[in-house]
Amino acid sequence: MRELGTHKENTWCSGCGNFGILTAVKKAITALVEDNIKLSNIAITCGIGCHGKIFDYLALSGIYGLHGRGTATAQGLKLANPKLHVISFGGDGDSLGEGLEHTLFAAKRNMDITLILFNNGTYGLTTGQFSPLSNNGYKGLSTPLGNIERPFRAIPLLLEAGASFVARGYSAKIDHLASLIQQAVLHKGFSLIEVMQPCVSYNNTYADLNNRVKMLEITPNEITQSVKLAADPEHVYLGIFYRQLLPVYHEELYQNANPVLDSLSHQQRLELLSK
Amino acid sequence: MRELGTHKENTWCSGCGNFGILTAVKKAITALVEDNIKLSNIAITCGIGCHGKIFDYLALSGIYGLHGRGTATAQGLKLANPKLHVISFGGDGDSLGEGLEHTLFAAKRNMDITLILFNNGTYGLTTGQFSPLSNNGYKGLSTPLGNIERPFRAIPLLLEAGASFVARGYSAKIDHLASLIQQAVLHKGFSLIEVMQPCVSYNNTYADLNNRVKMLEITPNEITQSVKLAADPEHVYLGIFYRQLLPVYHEELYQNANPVLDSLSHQQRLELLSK
Amino acid sequence: MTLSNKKVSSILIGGKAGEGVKKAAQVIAKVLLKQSYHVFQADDYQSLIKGGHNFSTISFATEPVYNAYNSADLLISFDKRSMETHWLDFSSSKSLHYYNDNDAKPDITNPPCTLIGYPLTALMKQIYSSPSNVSMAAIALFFVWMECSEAELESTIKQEFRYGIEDNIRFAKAVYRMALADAHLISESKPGLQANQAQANWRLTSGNQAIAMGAWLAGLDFYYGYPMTPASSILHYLALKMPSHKVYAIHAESELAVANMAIGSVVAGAKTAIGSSGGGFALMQEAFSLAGMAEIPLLCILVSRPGPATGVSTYTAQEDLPFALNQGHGDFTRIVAAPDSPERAFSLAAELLSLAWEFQNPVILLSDKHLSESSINAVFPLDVPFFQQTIPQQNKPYERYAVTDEGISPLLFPGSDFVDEDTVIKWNSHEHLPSGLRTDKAEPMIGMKDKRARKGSALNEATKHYQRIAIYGNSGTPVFAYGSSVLELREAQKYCSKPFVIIALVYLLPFPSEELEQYANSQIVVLEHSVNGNLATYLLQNMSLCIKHNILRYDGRAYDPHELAALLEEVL
Amino acid sequence: MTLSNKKVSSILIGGKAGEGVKKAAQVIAKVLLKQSYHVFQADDYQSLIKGGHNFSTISFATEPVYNAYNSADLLISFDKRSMETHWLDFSSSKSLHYYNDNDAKPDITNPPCTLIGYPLTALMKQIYSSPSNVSMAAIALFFVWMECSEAELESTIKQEFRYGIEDNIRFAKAVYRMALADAHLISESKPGLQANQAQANWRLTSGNQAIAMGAWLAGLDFYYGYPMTPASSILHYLALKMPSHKVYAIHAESELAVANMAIGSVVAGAKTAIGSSGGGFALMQEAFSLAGMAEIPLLCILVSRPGPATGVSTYTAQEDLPFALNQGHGDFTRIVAAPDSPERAFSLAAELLSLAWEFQNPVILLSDKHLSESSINAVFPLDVPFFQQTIPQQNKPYERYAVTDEGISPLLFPGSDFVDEDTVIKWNSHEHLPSGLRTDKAEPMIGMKDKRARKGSALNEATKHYQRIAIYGNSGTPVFAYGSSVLELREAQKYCSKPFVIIALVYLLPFPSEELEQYANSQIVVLEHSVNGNLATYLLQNMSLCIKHNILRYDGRAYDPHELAALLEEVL
Ligand SMILES: Cc1ncc(C[n+]2csc(CCOP(=O)(O)OP(=O)(O)O)c2C)c(N)n1
Ligand SMILES: Cc1ncc(C[n+]2csc(CCOP(=O)(O)OP(=O)(O)O)c2C)c(N)n1
Ligand code: SF4
Ligand code: SF4
Ligand SMILES: [Mg+2]
Ligand SMILES: [Mg+2]
Repeated sequence: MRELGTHKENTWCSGCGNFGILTAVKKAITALVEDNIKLSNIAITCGIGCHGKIFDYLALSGIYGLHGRGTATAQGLKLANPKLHVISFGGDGDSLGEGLEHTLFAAKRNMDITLILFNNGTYGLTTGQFSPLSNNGYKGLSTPLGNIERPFRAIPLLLEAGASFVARGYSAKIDHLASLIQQAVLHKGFSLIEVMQPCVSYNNTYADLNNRVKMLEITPNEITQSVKLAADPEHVYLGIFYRQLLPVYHEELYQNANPVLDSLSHQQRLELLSK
Repeated sequence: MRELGTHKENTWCSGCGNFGILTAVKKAITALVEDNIKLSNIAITCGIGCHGKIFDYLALSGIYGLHGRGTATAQGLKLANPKLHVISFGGDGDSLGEGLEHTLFAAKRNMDITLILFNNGTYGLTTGQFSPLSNNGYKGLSTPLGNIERPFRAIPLLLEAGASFVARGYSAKIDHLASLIQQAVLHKGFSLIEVMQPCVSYNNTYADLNNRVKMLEITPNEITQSVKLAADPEHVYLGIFYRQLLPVYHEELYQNANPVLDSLSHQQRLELLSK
Repeated sequence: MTLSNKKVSSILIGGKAGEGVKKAAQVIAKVLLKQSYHVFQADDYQSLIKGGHNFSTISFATEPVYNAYNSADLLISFDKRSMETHWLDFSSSKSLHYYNDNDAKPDITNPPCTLIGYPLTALMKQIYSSPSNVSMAAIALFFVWMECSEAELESTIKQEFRYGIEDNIRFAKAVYRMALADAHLISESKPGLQANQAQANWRLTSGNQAIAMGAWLAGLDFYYGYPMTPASSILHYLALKMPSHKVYAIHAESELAVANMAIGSVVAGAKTAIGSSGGGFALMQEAFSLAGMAEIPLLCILVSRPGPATGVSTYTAQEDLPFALNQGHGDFTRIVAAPDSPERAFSLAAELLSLAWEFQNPVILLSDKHLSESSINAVFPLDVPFFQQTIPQQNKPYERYAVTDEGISPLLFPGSDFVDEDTVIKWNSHEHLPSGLRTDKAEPMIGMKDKRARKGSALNEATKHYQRIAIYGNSGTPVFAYGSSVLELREAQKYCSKPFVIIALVYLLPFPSEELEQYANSQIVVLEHSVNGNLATYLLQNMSLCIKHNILRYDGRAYDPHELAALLEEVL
Repeated sequence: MTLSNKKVSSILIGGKAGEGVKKAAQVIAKVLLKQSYHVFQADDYQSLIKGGHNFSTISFATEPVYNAYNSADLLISFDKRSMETHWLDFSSSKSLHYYNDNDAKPDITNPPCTLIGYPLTALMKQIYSSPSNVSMAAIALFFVWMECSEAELESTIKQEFRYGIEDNIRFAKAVYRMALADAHLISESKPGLQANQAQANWRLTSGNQAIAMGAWLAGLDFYYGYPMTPASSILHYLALKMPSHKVYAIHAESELAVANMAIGSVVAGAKTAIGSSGGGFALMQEAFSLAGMAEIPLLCILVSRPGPATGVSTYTAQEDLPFALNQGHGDFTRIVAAPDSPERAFSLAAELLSLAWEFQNPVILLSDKHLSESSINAVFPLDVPFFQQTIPQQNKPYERYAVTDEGISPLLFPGSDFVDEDTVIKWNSHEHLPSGLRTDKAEPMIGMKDKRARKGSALNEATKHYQRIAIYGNSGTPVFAYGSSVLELREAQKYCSKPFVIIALVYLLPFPSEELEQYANSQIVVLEHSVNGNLATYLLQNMSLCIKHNILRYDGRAYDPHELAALLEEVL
């Protein structure tokens, strides 16, 4: 298989959790290729933030989108050509702040894309302001006295919105994360992977995470159980919290058609119009 | 007490659930005035839609805002002058589609405002397209073959986001609704009232609702119970699903200060700057 | 029927929202069109669903009609409000006014027109078991007035309505017979027009339908929209065509979603358009700028209504010109063009979509409510461009933003059959290298900005292959306008005693300097629907002109042709 | 020290992001400022948090310095990349270049400057128990170069740093002593400037800080923002001032929230500002239009960076002029003004906020990264306007949009002490009646649009009370510019052998025609940071001029004064 990296200088802080995610993504892609998925049928999108830089470090096609809009762009890609396996990389500010609506609607629609959510609990790239997932009390340049909001809970929120595959990984558990990504991409429907990602510069959670992570033993059958485990106050559970097969948007829209590949020719259009 | 109505011609369809809501709002305001709340300390906002027209039919101060942004505007009002009791009227398209992010963030912040959500399961004003709360299969001009999405569940979603008071009323049960509104306004923190509102022109749910509504007997203690009841497949429960006192945003920000009333004078600013 | 001295006849139907005023007008317009009359149908409605006051006008003639008339020959009022409004405003002694005399009898001794009331409400109560439909009465009365047969009435109703057909026909026939009995009273108002030869390829088409179909013929695969009057009907129309025409019309959660989903679809190779009115378009600006940066071909349709903000949602305006010309932040090439008729809406949508693809750039089609929602008997010009994607010569490695002399880089799409495993196609919202990888270095920044600027110049040049201005009339003062104002002028031209030439700006950006050179330093008149005189300002900013008069109208309404002709006589 | 022939000295510090380059430069600038030097500090950084390559420049002199220089007298490199970049690009034989010789020794025999390496990394390893801070070395080396004492070094560090003070001082002193021993090698590079008299009221102030403080002095109560470089520091600065200055800085969930929350706060009576860069500003357009319609006073700050789209986030540009001039859909009056210095940023923010309130209209302050993020020794002009809300004569009933001759309606706020129970204050995003109730009728539409237009004219007139253009220089070709380009020109003016007059457009909209009349038909030069020459186009659209040359730079970087002077010599 060809190289999945690019020659672009990596500008993440050394020690950043993003490196682990990048490695896991490459592993997952390699595994997917072994599953007979073609690299030319993978498309990636992202928002703007440290997370978004992964776009430059992966030799995969796609679009480096706008802050908060990666999930919308991903949906457009999938709809136009459902052959594509679309992976969207989102930051917590990106996907649950600026772009919250697109994330929830993608889940609501059960759009067949994968969102990898880089949860570092901060706006890394813009120098560490609080994010929708930052803890109450978090100090950043826009909240020098501490964040007065309470964080969203990514997994319960996305479950409520309608996500049909929801998992959590940890950037330091690369093989586990890679396997989650692989499964998420193969899942037919909207899949979310919340990745716990320490930001060494603004929110270094390694110690806390290393203490608190715990593997889920099984994927719960009951959604209330998924929520409970995902929101466990003591442990940060890793694994798949929920997985269900539900109708996917593009098939509800046009079954097995492929809008781009089956697009009507000029001649066909002329004929239809002259009828 | 002075008249709460205006001379503006009412342009809702006859039979529309909005009439009941208007009456309930007036009743609630009357009751609030009896609770010693001054009319001059009430401010209203709304989005654009049939629901928004309530702004013109109420002789109360405020701003008729943009589609989807009523809740954001409401938050700005409250923050500037916390003496104000701010009530925001939102449509389902408005508050859970175009403006979803503001609604969820207002809840997350436990902003001390009240959102009255007109759930008619359609975009009334723009001629009945499907809304984020429309059922799967709903036919409208943008979905002539039927809505292929599944609806959000307003109450569970807002609860997950952090709302501290969540209730459901029915436009045809005016006294009950009025009492919910009164309690919501008095509640310190973010309060949501989902109002089941039949749209006689595009989504006439009277028969279904009249069949299925049922009064909640008590407000559950457990949030999982609230969610379960709110999402009951058989009954449309009415009443208060959840109520809790949590720190409110404006007090976390500036305790008992009042930014507008305590605004520093020119002289004070000059002195402070020259220090 | 004989050819009378009246060239254009008009029918006006008024009633409450929800009573089917617009639908009745549409049916009538279609009947006229089948009889080979040229028609113009305009709908005046409010932002409400039932009640209030709506009215529709159909003006028709044996020659093209470019606008609707206020003064009607046949008026049909379903309710008191309509009766009083139209009767007082628009009636002449030759008009015939049918009204629903169950609603309210006019309290006047010398009506200014022939006034005939029928007990429509009572009749409906008698006849209908299903929900009643007063609009049938309008159709029936029209049939009497036009001397069409009862059989034709029946078949028309069968063809045009889906529900409650039986009752509808019974009611229509009852009205028809009642009116037929009074036929001797109405002769003066009759159209007295001779029909032309039948025109097989005419369709009753609104501006929005023409935009939709023009873009579709040029290859449109996806339309993303979020309802907003007066752009919504593009979404609705394409949603209806979805199964038959393989075009996908998606109503997304917001205009932000609309624009960004659309961009995603383009990246996957779909020809895509988006549309909204001012408020929703404003929300698409960041994505519009992304389309400029990432070189995304995208057709963006802006249908104006009075602003600012929510403004007046169901009326017409041309206030968005400066906004349209300057969409999005940052330096890139903008193209803005405005159709001056439904036919042009068709060809322009096709042209613009093709230009967008040829030059990988967003483009704006600027319309307004009056043009987009009025209908005429259009003939679609089918010889419009169709951008045929060719498989690019693949330099290895493929570079999405390869620097070329003309500034245009080869296009490839992930998932397409021409893409091999080694090809990496990267689009980017940041400034980037030819490979599509991000950069913040000075030299590549300059290189890429220069490349886009070269492409922009070529794109501007390419617009010259199309008709960038249209000229109507032979002599007299030039009157400049764009959009539906051109239609207003063309109809007024029939009546104005002072000659004038209409200069319609079809392409607004790039400014069609070459074509307009002939008018340099002329004394001109400008007509537009804005307070600020945006078009006049824009013209003055781009060429030397003497503006004798800037006709500004900003009450959301279109001019009546006679009213405008009189006004022009004053200022020409 | 003696006054040398060199008027301006420069210090350049380079290293990785996260090494404290900018902070070191700030400390140095403050020390210089205390010694009454005029300073200009500019920071060049990338969109990354650690690593990469950042550098800061401090240029200083005994007379005002308007821009930073590329050619440094003192260079300090923390790493190899910095050393190589700056050494090759900017060194002269008189430069002194300190470098970290643990990172890499330059492989060259005849260095172009005095080159001295110290083992900074090794030293840090020895000294620090806490996280090390290489930026101390820069401060220490600067102290040696400036012949300041070790005691001053110690007190400076104590004052400017909060964490790890002990280790920092030990490390700084070690470097200081090492360099002192080599002091004999460095004399040639020394600044040799005579300090002025102490200036008590100088502050080291960035453009963004000045904007924040100017608006605050004019009464700012709320600032809503969402982080976006280069506007973020307004949010950060005001957030810090929150407890002491009673100004509330809110980081909301998006720019849409920012703008609409801000409007809510204005409706409750709070003086409010919002800010962003192009992409975020684009998202505020719909709300901006609402502010136009509902007559919301709102100060909107747009700090430009290279576009389109995400563009290049940490560099400078002036590409957003047409976008800024035409914000929002629909007809209403726009005001756009651009500070030409940090002091002007202060006064303009105050002026604009006051104008906004006086005329109940949104206003735009347009800045750019180079102006907003560079710092100088500013003196705040305190005599700026302060709009004092008077309790309006209350006609009963109160009408939010009462039609008046000047078009300005009385302002009242719900919840204010002056509002009684009967007063209803309705603001509206739709077209409305004087009462604030919505309308779609023709006549009230016209009335309200005319009222706003009258108000707009008065607002345009009122700008004439302020300094709408600034002129620098006495004779020679006029060179037009705005924003930070004016700073570039002012510094270049010191070196250009051909005289020129700088015409700084402070107010861009309304176009300051009266003030500029004197230049009608002149041969001018225009300097701007854009590809399209937006300023030149705008000038030509609004007056008759002959543009001899349009200097365009679009690589995100500011000009070096000498480089620009040389360029001007060519084109003047
Ligand atoms: C419309 C818009 N607003 C603001 C920004 C500036 N911005 C860039 S990244 C970012 C936040 C990044 O936070 P997150 O999404 O959590 O990503 P991280 O850097 O933490 O990976 C912001 C606010 C932008 N690029 N566009
Ligand atoms: C930015 C923007 N987009 C679209 C619209 C058009 N619009 C007005 S109301 C509405 C939807 C109304 O639906 P909902 O919020 O459910 O209110 P309802 O009419 O059902 O009460 C839309 C799309 C608008 N006014 N502004
Ligand atoms: S700032 Fe944080 S998230 Fe960004 S690269 Fe550095 S460690 Fe990673
Ligand atoms: S359209 Fe529906 S929601 Fe709107 S007024 Fe009519 S019944 Fe009510
Ligand atoms: Mg983050
Ligand atoms: Mg609704």
